[in-house]
Amino acid sequence: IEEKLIFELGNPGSVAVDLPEPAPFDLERLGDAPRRGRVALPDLSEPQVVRHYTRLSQKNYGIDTGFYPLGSCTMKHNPRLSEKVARLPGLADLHPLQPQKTVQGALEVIDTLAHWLKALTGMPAVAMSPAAGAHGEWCGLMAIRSAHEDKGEGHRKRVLVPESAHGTNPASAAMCGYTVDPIPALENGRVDLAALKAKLGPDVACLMLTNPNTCGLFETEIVEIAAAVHGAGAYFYCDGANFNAIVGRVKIADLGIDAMHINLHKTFATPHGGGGPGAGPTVLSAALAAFVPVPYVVHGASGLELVEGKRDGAKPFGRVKGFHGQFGVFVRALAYIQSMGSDGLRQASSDAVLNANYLLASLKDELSASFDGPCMHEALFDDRFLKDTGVTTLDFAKAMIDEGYHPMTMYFPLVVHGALLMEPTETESKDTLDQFIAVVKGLAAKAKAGGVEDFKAAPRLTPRRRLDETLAARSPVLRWKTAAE
Amino acid sequence: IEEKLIFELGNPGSVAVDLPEPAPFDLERLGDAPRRGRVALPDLSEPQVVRHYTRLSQKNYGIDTGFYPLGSCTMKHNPRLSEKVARLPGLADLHPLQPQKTVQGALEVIDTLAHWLKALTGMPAVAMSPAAGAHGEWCGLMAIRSAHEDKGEGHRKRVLVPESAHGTNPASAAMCGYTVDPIPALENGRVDLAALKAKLGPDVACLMLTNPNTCGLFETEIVEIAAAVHGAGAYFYCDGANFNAIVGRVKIADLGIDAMHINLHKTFATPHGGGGPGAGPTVLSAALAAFVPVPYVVHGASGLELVEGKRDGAKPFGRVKGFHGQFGVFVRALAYIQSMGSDGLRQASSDAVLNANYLLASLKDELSASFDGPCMHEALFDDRFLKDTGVTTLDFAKAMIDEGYHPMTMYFPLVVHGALLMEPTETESKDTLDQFIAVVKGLAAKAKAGGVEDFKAAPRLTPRRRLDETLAARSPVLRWKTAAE
Amino acid sequence: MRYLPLTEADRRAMLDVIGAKSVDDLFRDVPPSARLAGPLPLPSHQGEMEVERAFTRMAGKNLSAGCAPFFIGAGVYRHHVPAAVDQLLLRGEFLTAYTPYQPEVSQGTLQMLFEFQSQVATITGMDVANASMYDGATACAEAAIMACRITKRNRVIVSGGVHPHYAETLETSLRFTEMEADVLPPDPLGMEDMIGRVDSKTACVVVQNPGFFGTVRDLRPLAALCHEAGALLVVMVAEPTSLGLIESPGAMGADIVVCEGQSLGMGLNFGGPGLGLFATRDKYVRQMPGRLVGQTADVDGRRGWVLTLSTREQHIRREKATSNICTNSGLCALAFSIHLTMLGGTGFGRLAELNHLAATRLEQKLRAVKGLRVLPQSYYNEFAVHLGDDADAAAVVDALADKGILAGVPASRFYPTWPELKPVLILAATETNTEDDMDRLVAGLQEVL
Amino acid sequence: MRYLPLTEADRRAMLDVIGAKSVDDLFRDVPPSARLAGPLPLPSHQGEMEVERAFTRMAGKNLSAGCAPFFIGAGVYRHHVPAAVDQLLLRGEFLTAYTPYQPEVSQGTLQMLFEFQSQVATITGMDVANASMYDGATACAEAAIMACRITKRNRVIVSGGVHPHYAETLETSLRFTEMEADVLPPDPLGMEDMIGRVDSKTACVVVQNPGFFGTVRDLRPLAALCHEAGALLVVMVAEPTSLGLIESPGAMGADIVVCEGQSLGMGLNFGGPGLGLFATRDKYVRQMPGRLVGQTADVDGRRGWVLTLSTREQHIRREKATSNICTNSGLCALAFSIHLTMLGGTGFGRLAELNHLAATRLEQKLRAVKGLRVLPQSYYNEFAVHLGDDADAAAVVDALADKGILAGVPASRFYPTWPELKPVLILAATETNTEDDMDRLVAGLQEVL
Repeated sequence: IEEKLIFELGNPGSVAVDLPEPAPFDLERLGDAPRRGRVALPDLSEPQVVRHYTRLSQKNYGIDTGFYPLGSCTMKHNPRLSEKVARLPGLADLHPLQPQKTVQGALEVIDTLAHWLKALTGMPAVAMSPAAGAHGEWCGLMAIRSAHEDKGEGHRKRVLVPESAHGTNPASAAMCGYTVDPIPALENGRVDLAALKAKLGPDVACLMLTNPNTCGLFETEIVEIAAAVHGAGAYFYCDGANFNAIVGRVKIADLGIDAMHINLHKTFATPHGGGGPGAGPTVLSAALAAFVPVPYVVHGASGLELVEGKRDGAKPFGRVKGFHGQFGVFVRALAYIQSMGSDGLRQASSDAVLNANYLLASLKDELSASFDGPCMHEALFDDRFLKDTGVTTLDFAKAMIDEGYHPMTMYFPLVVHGALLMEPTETESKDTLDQFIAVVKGLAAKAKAGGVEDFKAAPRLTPRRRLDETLAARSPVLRWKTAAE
Repeated sequence: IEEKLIFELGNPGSVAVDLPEPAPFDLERLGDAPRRGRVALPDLSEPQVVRHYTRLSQKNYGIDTGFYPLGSCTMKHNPRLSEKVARLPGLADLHPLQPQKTVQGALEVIDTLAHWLKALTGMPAVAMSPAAGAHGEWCGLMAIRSAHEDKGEGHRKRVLVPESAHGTNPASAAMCGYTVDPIPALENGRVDLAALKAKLGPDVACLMLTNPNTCGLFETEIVEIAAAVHGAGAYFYCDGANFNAIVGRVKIADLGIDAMHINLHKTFATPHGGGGPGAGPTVLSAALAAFVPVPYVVHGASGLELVEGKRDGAKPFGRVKGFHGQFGVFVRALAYIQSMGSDGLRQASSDAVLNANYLLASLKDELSASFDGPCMHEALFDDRFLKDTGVTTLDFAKAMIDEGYHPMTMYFPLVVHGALLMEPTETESKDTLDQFIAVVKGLAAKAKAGGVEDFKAAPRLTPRRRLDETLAARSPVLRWKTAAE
Repeated sequence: MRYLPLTEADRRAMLDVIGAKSVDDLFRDVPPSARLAGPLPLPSHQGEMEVERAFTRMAGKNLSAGCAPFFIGAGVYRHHVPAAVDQLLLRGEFLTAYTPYQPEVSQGTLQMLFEFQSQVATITGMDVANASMYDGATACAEAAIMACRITKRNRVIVSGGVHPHYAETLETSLRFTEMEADVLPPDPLGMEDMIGRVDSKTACVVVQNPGFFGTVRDLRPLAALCHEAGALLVVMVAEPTSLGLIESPGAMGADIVVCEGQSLGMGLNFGGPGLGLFATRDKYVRQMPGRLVGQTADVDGRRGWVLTLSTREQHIRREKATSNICTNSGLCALAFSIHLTMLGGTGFGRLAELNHLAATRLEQKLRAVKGLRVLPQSYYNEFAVHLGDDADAAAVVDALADKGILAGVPASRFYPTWPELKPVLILAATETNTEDDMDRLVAGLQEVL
Repeated sequence: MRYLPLTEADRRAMLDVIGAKSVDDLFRDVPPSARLAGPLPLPSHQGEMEVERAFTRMAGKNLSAGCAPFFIGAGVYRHHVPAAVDQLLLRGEFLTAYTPYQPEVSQGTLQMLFEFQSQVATITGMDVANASMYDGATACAEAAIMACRITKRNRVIVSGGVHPHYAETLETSLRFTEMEADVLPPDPLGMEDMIGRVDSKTACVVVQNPGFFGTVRDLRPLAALCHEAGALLVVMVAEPTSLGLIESPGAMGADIVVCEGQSLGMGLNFGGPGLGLFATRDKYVRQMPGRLVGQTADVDGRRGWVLTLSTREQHIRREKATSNICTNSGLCALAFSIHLTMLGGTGFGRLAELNHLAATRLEQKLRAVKGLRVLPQSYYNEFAVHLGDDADAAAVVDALADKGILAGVPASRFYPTWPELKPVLILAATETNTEDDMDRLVAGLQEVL
C-alpha cells in the first residue's frame, strides 16, 4: 500500500488539534516583523495523522520486529520499563531551569547514573552532558587538549587513529583542531604496536583507539599500548562504542585509558529511534577530571547541586550543549542498569560475546571469517566466500532482507574486503540465532551454486526494491515542493 | 515471516518478569490442595515476548492501518486522548470497593456520562452496568419483563423481532425466558406495519426493533409503530447499535421508545480491541426507570453515592455483572463526548450519513444497491451485480483485502441476497472514500469482464490465504498440545 | 473538530454527487416531529487540553490505590503489571481491530486468542477454554445455564463462599427462566457442607476457590458427590494467580471452570472492564457459550487460525444459541495473555508463592491487633478477619481511609442484613504490599479499634 | 534477568559448538591483569516493581511543571502535546529502528524525515533542512562553523540576545580552532546595534529571534548589512512556535537558520534530549552538517527515499567531513513532525496567536505589581521584567517556588557577574497557562516583593 506525503494528504481547514479561537488582539507588541499569511503546511485531521504514521511505521524494521545483527550498532532489546519510567510526570515534566530545590530527584538520577558509570569503568570522573558518541569523543579530546594546554603542551596537535576506526574519530579530532595520523593494523586485526611506537612523539596529543576494536577483537596489547602512549606524554582516548562486550568483565581504568565515551543508547539499551537521540557521557581519568565541562552535579550542603559556572579547583573546558545532558536517555539507561544490576550487566556482556562466538563458530565454514576466534561481541566476515559467484556483499545483505532479517553491517570496517560485520547482542535467543544461521548458510550455498540472479533482484518483498542512490545524490530532492514550485 | 506459538518459543528457565526468590515458608495455611509441580506454561524473556506480540500485531488489520468499512460495526477512529486519560492513575488505579468518599471523581465520571446519555436520547433513566450491546439488550428486556410482572402482566412472553435483526436480539429474548416471533419486512426494507399490527396481542411483551435498521434505513413509520405497540400494552425496545447515524439529530424519546442500549464502543469511539471490551448502557423510559439494576449512582447528601442494594422507590431487577460497569470504557467514551460536544456529535452523525450516501451514490451504478437512497449511516448492496460472473460476495470481499481494504460486512442482513454492507463512518476523509470507490468499481468491472479466477485466488498478499473453516469445525483443535498429548 | 476529516468544501462536493441540497435532505426519512433542528443544549466541543484538565480534576478527587497502603481484594486484585503489557496493547493493529471475522487479515488476534485459550485451559486444568466473556460474574452465570442445558435439570446450588456479586448476577440471570438458584448463606469460616444438598434435581453446584472469605478447599470430595448425583461441578476462581500454588479445579474434578481474569495484565480500572475466563471438558464444548478460535490450514496448507464452532452462537443460531454474547473482552484477554506469557510457568508459580507469603506475613503482623482474629483456616492471599464483637468493620475502614489507608472491604457492604458479619473485614495482600504498608495497616487498626 | 533469553542449557550447548570450556575462555584476549573475576560490588539485578518504586521515589522529589503555575521558558517551552504523538512514537518500528542505512526496510523513517525536512524548511522559510542535530545549542555552533567554512573567514559575531548557553556552547566549539567568537554583552532591552561591527573579517553574525530577553526584531536591515560585508546571517530560533506569527528568518534574509525544536512534540524532559533544526539555502547544502534524506526511485521506478549527499559526512569523509555528527535526534524529529502535522498550517498559526495572547495577557496582569516593568518593546510569548532596583530576582523565584509557583528564571542564573541583571526575571507564557495561573503568579509577586 502506498502512503502519500502529508503534503499530499492535507485538506485545508481540517484540524487535528482543536485550539480555541483566539480573542481579537492587536499586533502592537509583536514588533515590526509579523508574518504575512498562513504557513504553507498541510491541514489534516487526527484519524488521517494516526493512520499516516502507523502506515509509515509499517515500512520500517526494528528490533521489535526481528533480529537486527547490525555490527557496531549494538541493536539490543529496548526495555519497556524504561519507556514507562521516562514518562513519569515527576521526571518528564521538569524544566531544566527550575530552582534546584524543586528538581532534587532529577539531579539524583544524573548523580546515580554517573556513579554507576564511574564504578563500572573504575574512572574517577565523568562528563555527563555529551549528546551522543561522537559528541563524547569530542568532549574527551577537548579535555585532553585542555590538559595539555594547562601543562603548557599546547603544541601537541597530532592524534593517532587506527585505520579501522569509526569515521567519527578522525572527524572529532579535526573539530578539536587536531591533525590525524593513521596507524596500521597487524594481520591479526590488532594495532601494530611497533608502528604505533614509531609514530609517537612530542607533538602527539593522544591515541584514539576503539576497544574492543571495530573488527570485534580485544586489543591484546592494550596495556603495553597505554604505557607507550603515556610514556610519550600523550593521553589515551578509547572509543567506547563496543563497551557492551566487556561491561562488568573489564574495568576501563585497569587498561590505562584516560578518556572514553559511553554510548548509553548502545550499551545501556535506550532506543535508537531511527537515528537518535543518544547520549555519550565521557569518563575521565584523574589527569583529566578537572576539565569536565559544565554543568555537572555535586553533593552540596543543601543536597545535590548543579554546577553551571566556575568553581574552585575545577577548570571546565566550557559547555557542550544547551542544558544538562540527555536527561530522557539517562532515565532509561539508569532503569536498565538498575534492572540488570552488577550481576546482570556482567551476564549481558558474557552472553553478547557468547552469541557472537556462536555465530562465528557456526558460520566460519560457509562464510570467510576474517580472523580466528575468539571474537568479542561481533563476528567479522569478508567476501572471499563470494569469490567468483558474482554476488557482492551488498547483494548478500539485500537477500537477507527477503528472509526477514535486517542485514549485518556491510563494508565496515574498511580493513577487510567486502566486510560483513554481525553483532547479535545478548538479547537474542539461541533459537533466533539457529534460524539465522540456517538462513545464512542457505544463502551462501545458493550464491556458490550460481544463484546470482536472485541475489541481484533482492529484495523483492519490501515496500520498495533497490533504490537509486546515485540519482538521489546527482539531482537532490530534499524537500517536498508543489507542482508550481 | 512465520511466528511460532508461545508454547514453541519457550525455553525453560527464561523469565520476562524478575520476581524475588520467595523466602522459605510452609504450606500450612494453604489448605489441603496445594498444586503439585509447575504449571505447564512456556518460559520466555522480555525480548521474545515483545517481538512475538509485535509480529502478531503485524498480521492484523485495524482502523489505524486502513479503511474498515465493516457494516453495522461503526469502525470509526479511536481518539488517542481517550487512551491517555483512561491511564491517569487517579482513574485507572482505583478499586471498585474503595470507600465511596475516596472515589468521588470516578462516580462523577459515571454520573456525567449518564447525564449525557440521557440528554442525547431524551430518556429519563439509564442502566450503566451492561457490558456490551447484547448485554444491554438483555438488560432492557429484563426491565420490560419486570415492569410487566410488576403490573401483573407476567403472562406476556412473546417478543416480536424483525427478520433483519441482529442475532443477539432473539438470543437475548430467549435468555429472558421469552419466545421470539419474527415479523417480515416490506419491499422498501422497513417493517411491515400491517403485519406487525396483526402480530400484536395480549401476550406480546415487546417489539425489538433496530433503528436505523440493519439495512441502513430509518424506520419511517416508527412513530406509528410505537403507538401500535403501546396500544397493545407492550413495550418498545430499540436496538441502538446504529445510534451513530442519528446522535444529536433525533431524540430517542421522541420516537416512543422505552428502552435502548447504546454501544459505547461503536457510537462513542472506544476501541473494539479485536472483540471487546464494549459497554452497553441501556436508556429507559419513565415506565421502566424504576427497574434499573444495581449498582447506580445518585446524588446524595455527602456527594455522589453508589447504590448497591435496595432503596426506597426503586425496584431493581437485580445485578447484571460483577461491579459497576465498564468503567474503563466509560472514561474513554466520556472523553470522546466532551471532545466532540453537542455540536460535534451532531456533525459526526451528519458526516457519517453523508459519507454513506456518497458511497451509495457513487457505487449504485456498478454494484446493485438493495434500496434507493437516502440511506442512513451505511449503504447496502446485494449480489445481483455479480450474477453469472461466477464471483460470490465472499470472493469479492476477499479481493478487497489484496487492494488494502478490510472487507465490508458480507451476507448480513439476511433479507437481501449476498449482502454487502458498507459503513464508512464519519472519520474517513473524502480522499479515502474516493480511492475506495475507484477500487470497488475496478473490481466490479473485473468481475463482469470474466476475472473470476483472480477472485477465487484472493487474497494473495496476506500472511495466510483462504483458511479452511470446515476443517476447523470438523476436527476442532482449540488449544495447543505437546506432541505427547 | 479534530476527529472529523471532512471540510465544508468536501461536504458540498459530496452532496452534489448525491444530488441532495443539504445534509438535512438525507434525514428526510425521519418523521418531522422527531427531527432536531440544531445541537442539543449541551456543552460544545473542546480541545484536548481542556478535556484532559477536566479528567485530571476528576482523577484528583480519587485516592488511587498506588497512593495508599492497599489491602482491598474481594474479587479485584492489585498486582504489578509489567510495562510491556500496556505498550503492546496500545499497538493500533490490536487496539483498533474488530472481531476477527476475516481470518486472513486477523491472524494476529486469532493466534493470540488461540494461545490465550491454551493458557486458560492449562492453568485451570481443563480441556478447552473460550476466547473470553465479559467478566467473572457473567461467566459464572453462563456456566450455571450451560450446566442446566447439559444436565437438563434446573436447580443450581450456589455456595456461600461464592462472591455475593456473582451470586446476585447468577440469580438475576435465572430470574425469568425455568432455572432456579439456591444460594447458600455466607460462609466466613469455610465450614459449609454440601452433603445432602445435592440431589437428582441438581444441575450443578457452583463453588468459589479460594472462597469469598478466603478459604481454600480441596474440591475432590465435592466433585465426587456431584458426579455421583449426575450434577456438574462449576468452580469459580476470582483470583487466578492462586492457580500457581493451588491444585487446578480441573485436576480436582471440575466440569466447568470460570475465572475473573482481571488479576493479570489489567490493573484495577474501578472494576471494569473485567475478563471472564471460561473452560470446560471437551465433551461439553458444543454447549459452551462464547467465541472459539480453532486451528486449521489455508489453501497452501499452512497452519492458521479461524473462529470456529460458531453454530453455537447467536449470529447463526439466534434464539437457539448457547448465549446472546457477541462482544467479548478481546483486548483484556490480550493483556492477560501477555502478562501470563511474561510470567511463564516459572514466574506464575513464583508469583503465587509471593502472594501467599504476603498474606501469611500480614496474618503474623495482625496478631499485634488485640481482639482481631483471622477466620478461615486456610487461605491464599486473602482472608476475612473478625475485629471483635462490638466492632463495625465499615466504620473502621472509613476511619482508616481518612488516614490514607485502604484497609480491605467490610463484609457488611455485601451483606447489610447479616448483623453477625458487621465486625468482619476482608483483607488481601499481594506481591505489591511492602512491610511498611503492613505496619501502617496494623498501626492504623490499633488506633481506631 | 528478564532481558536475557539464554538459559544455562543454551550456554552450555553453544560453548560446545564453539569448542570453549567456559565463557571465561572467550575473554582470553583480555590481559589477565585487567580481568574481573566476578561482578563488581554494586547492587544486583532488580524486578520492575522495585525499579519503578525507586524512580517513583526520585520523581516524587521534584515539583513537576504540571503541578504548579508555570512561567519558565528561556529556551525550553511548555506546550500541550497531543496524546497521539507519544502513542505513535512508542511504535516499536519507529522506536527500535536504527539509522536508515538500509533504505528498503526503512522507508518509514526515511519518508518521515523527508517530511520533517520539508516542514522545517517551510516554517523557517529556507530552501533545505537537514534531518536534525542534537539540540539548538550545538546546531548554532555548527552553523557558525559552517559559515566560516563557506566564507573562509574566522570571526563569528554573536548577538547579546542569543541564549547564553548557546553562546557558551559556540565559544567552546571554536575554542581550539582557528575560528573565534565575539560574544556581545547581554541585551535585555533589545537595543543592540550591529552597525560597525560587521566587517570584512566577519564570517557571520549569529542572532536569536525572539531574543533571549524577548525582543522580536525585523532582521532585514541586519541581513542587508551582513550580505554587504560578505558575511552570512545565522538566525537562531529558540521557540519555533513563534514562526506562526513572526516573519520567517528565510523571508528576512537569513543564510542559515537553526532552531531548538523541543517546543513541539517533546515536552520538557529536564532539557534533554533536545532537537536541533538546521536549515539553509540550496547553494550551501554541500557545506551543511548532518544527515539528509533525498527522494529517488527504486528499480521499478517507484518514488522512495534514501540517505543522500553523505560525502559530507564523517563515515565517508572522516577528518574532512563537515561535522563529526553521527547519531542525531531522529525520534525527537518524529515527535516534532507529528505534532506539526497535527497542527497543520491553520493550527500552527493559531497556536502562535494563543501564545502571544497569553503573554500580552500576562503583561496586562503584571501591571498590578508595583515597581515591575517589562523590558523589551516587542515580544512573542516571553519577556524579561525588571523587578525594581533593589530586587533580587533569584530570591524572588526561590520564595515563589516555596509557594509552589515556578515563576520564570532569574537572569543572574546565566549572568552571575552582571549586577545590573540581578533584578531581571525572564517570564514565559504559553497556551497552557490559565488565568488562574497568572493571578497566582501576580499575587505571589505582590507578596514577596
